[in-house]
Amino acid sequence: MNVNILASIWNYATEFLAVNAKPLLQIYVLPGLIFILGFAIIAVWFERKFLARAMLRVGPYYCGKRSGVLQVFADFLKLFMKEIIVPKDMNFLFFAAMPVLVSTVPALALILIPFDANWVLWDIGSLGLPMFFAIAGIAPLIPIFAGWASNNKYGFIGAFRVAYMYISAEIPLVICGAAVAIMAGSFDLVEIVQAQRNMWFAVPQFIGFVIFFLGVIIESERTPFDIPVAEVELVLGWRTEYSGILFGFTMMAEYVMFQAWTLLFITLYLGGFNGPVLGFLGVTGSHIFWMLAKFAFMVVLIVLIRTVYPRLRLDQMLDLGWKYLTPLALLNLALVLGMKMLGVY
Amino acid sequence: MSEPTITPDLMRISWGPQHPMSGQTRILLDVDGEKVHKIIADLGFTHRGIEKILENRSFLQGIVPIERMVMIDTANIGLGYVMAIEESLGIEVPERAHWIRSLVCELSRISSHLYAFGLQAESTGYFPAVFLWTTTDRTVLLDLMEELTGARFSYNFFLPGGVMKDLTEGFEDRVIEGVQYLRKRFEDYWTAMIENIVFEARCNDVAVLKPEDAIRLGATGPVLRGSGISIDVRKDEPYAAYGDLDFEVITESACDSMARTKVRYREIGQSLNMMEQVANEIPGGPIRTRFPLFTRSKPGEVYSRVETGRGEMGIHMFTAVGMNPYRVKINSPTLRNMYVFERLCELDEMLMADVPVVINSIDPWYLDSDR
Amino acid sequence: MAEESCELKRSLDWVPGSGAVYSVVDYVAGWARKYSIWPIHLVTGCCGPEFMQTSGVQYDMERLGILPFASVRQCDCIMVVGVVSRKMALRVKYLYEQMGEPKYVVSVGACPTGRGPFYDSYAAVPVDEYVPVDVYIPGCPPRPEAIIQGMMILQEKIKNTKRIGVKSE
Amino acid sequence: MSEAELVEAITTSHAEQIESAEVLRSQRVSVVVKREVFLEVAEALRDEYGFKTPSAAGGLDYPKEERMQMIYYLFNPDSKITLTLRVDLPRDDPTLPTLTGVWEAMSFHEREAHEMFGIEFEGHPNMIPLLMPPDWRGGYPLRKDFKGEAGEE
Repeated sequence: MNVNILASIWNYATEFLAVNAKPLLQIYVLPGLIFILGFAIIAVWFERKFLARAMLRVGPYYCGKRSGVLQVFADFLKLFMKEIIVPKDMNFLFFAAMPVLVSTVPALALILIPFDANWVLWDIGSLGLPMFFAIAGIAPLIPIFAGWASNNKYGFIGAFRVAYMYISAEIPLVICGAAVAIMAGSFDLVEIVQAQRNMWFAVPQFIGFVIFFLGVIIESERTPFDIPVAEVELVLGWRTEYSGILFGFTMMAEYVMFQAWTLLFITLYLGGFNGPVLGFLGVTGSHIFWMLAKFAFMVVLIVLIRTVYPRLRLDQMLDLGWKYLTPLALLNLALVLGMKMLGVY
Repeated sequence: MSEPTITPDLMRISWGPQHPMSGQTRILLDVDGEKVHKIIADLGFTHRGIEKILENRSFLQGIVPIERMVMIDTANIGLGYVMAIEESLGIEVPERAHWIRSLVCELSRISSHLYAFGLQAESTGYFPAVFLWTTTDRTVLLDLMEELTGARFSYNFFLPGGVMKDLTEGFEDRVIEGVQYLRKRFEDYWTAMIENIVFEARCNDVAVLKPEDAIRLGATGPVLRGSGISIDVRKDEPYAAYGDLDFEVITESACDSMARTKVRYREIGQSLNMMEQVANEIPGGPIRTRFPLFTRSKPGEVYSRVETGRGEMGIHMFTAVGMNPYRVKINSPTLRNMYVFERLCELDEMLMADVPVVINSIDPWYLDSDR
Repeated sequence: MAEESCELKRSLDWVPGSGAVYSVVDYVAGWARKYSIWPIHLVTGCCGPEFMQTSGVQYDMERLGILPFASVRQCDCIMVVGVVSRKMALRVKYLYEQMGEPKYVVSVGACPTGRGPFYDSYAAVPVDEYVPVDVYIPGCPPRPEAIIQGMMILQEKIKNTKRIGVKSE
Repeated sequence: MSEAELVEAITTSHAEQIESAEVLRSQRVSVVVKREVFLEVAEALRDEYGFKTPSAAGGLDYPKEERMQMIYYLFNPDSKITLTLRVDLPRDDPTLPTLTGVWEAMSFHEREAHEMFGIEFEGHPNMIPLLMPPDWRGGYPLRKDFKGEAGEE
């Protein structure tokens, strides 16, 4: 009797795993939990070490056998066990929900990214690209609420800087996305990638490539566009009042946002998962490998930019967004349409 | 604090005394969106009453607290006090001591300017590279100072009548080595910072201070010279060995934050030249005349001026019959420049993001304005 | 906060194995806090340049996980660097009250410890009249080595903390 | 204009208004002015003699002689002369018209002199404490009869 029950449970479990192994892996490992958390951890560690190198220092060293790898875990645990201070006259739920949302909403956009033609967590066909912009477009609203909720002048100003910045950056991004979709003839991210099998879109759409690259940095609030959290002016911008683990979430949000937009950038311009098939990995494996390799390259590039450039002022950034990026994006769109009509591409 | 009232349409933001850029002061900004309408500096967070302390100490004891006024630039300010004592008590200083004093003052000035330079980089959000590069390069200077005086910052090296110790064996060679190393590094600074497009965008045409305004508001030091006015105490009334040293007063005509930064950059070059000159041409001889430990002064007054890293520092010493100064009035450069800073937002349009850039182009050291 | 967690611990003492769990959690908490001290930029006086040198190249405090930070809410530690005047002392107190538990104070230099060379000043005060100080670092100004040793003493002190949420006595 | 010529010019043209004028040493000139006509001399110094840069200002206390002195440091950017403009004040009535109308930048220094010496400046636009804590009740620190350890209330 007992044996029968156990056996049936075992059978059920093996069947369940056999059927659901891929979705489970996708949810928990690759575009999902472990990838996001692991990237945040590795990126923080890498950034601290890399910046320290640029400053001729060593960086985190003693924590974790003279490499500093455990530094991020120590910081995370410390923040986790720290007191959370809630500003007076503030709804705690609203205040605390924002950091959680700000790090999870961009993560939702990640599920649309194809790591292989068969490795997409949420394959919605021709709605892929619009859905990405829809989800990622919600994300900037959350810092605005967070800044308002913290009842702090720095937070308030930081929140409005977020609003200014995202609007000026997101319009050129959407126009560039439209240009890519026109060139590929589809809104489906998988088809966009497959359309780049012969030539990456970075080459015919060089203008769009540059605009989108700047847009990625703006969207992920990194130097030289980390204006909403400018340390020397606004202390920490909209993050100022968040203490303890809530602050940890807001820090993570930066990396999740960064991850989502960089992956989209690779998908749209750098050929996505295309790449020579490596024999020992198989087709799917090598596609995933190429995706991650391109991602790693982009991370290094963007961290490098942080060491080289100071921060722009808000009005200069808005100038850049409205006076240069938007018209150039439209020009890019026109060029793509021209190429399409002439049948060059 | 009985804070000045604000217009209802504006928002008042308080920066400091704990703020990454405000230093040890509190800056009240009345902003409308990003635009700054009024700046109020609330000083006094490091007020220690040094002028009162000096009245209660003997002439020699006074050197210790007065050097704590500008920790990063101790040699220059200590020299001002020592010169005041010498003049009021009528003490002669040997030639070699003058040259050593100039050398130490220039070391100290470079260290101060480097610090300001790094902070200027940090104020534009350029924390990583340049700020810590300057701290690296300051270690070269600090090592030299440590070898000569035995301390890294507060060395109490100047005594009335000369200096504490003679140059160590081979010190001149190490000075020249350090100068050559720093010259090489300064080329990097030019590329990494001054020619950086984002840094240029942040500093050019920010907070223009016209020459007539600079004079009217009493600006001093690099702020004044950044407005194109050639005033330098080292040239105007040479003290120590500056009469014999060959240098020029740096001015920039652009009058903006970048001009003030460039003045500091080029002044470091002049200081390096002077250090080389001192190392090559220093005369021999004794390094100090005897200064009696217990001195009785006669009634009188002396006003001595020195050029510190931040501008003209005046020390007005009144003596009565006794062992202590009757009163020491310290005219600090930062207090003068802070008034200019308060007025700058009215002279030129300023955004909130410009304020850290402007305040670091002024290079305040609140310990000397607060005394 | 401190008393609450003590009571919580006492009320759960009858659960078998709770001691072991507590000791593991204590160990992990101690380890994490030890290697993740975020002091706030609070340069109150003239030891500031040495503090900069300490986070600078030759000495590099970040090796120990000490990362000077801008905003007080997220910090664990106030390093009072330099002389504290009456006007500033109130601000140090405000900052201390704004920080979340657990929090520590390090007094760097002779001035915050006992007014140092300004012993007869009417405006300078020792900082421990306003906030509890964990580690005193002597010197005027202390060398970077001394500051780092002070921070290491603070790390030892944090590691030996016995209960979560409670500062070591 | 050299120092001696400057003193000569001031003593002849403002003989009624000044009490004394002397050359202390090279590039140092001291002028003591009567309190009532202090502003006129200041304006003349700025407009006619070129002392355009205000350097600093500070007080001085002589309890034995029952007087205080307010000293303004002025600088001439052309001839590089530092002039100290002094006004004697009785110790029981240390009031003075403000100089901020002539040199705007004297504002900070007058605020400082006010809290350190208790000198009142009539017409100063913004007389709030500069360096001392706003709740300081310990008296005027730089006066000679200040006892040092008097705390705040």
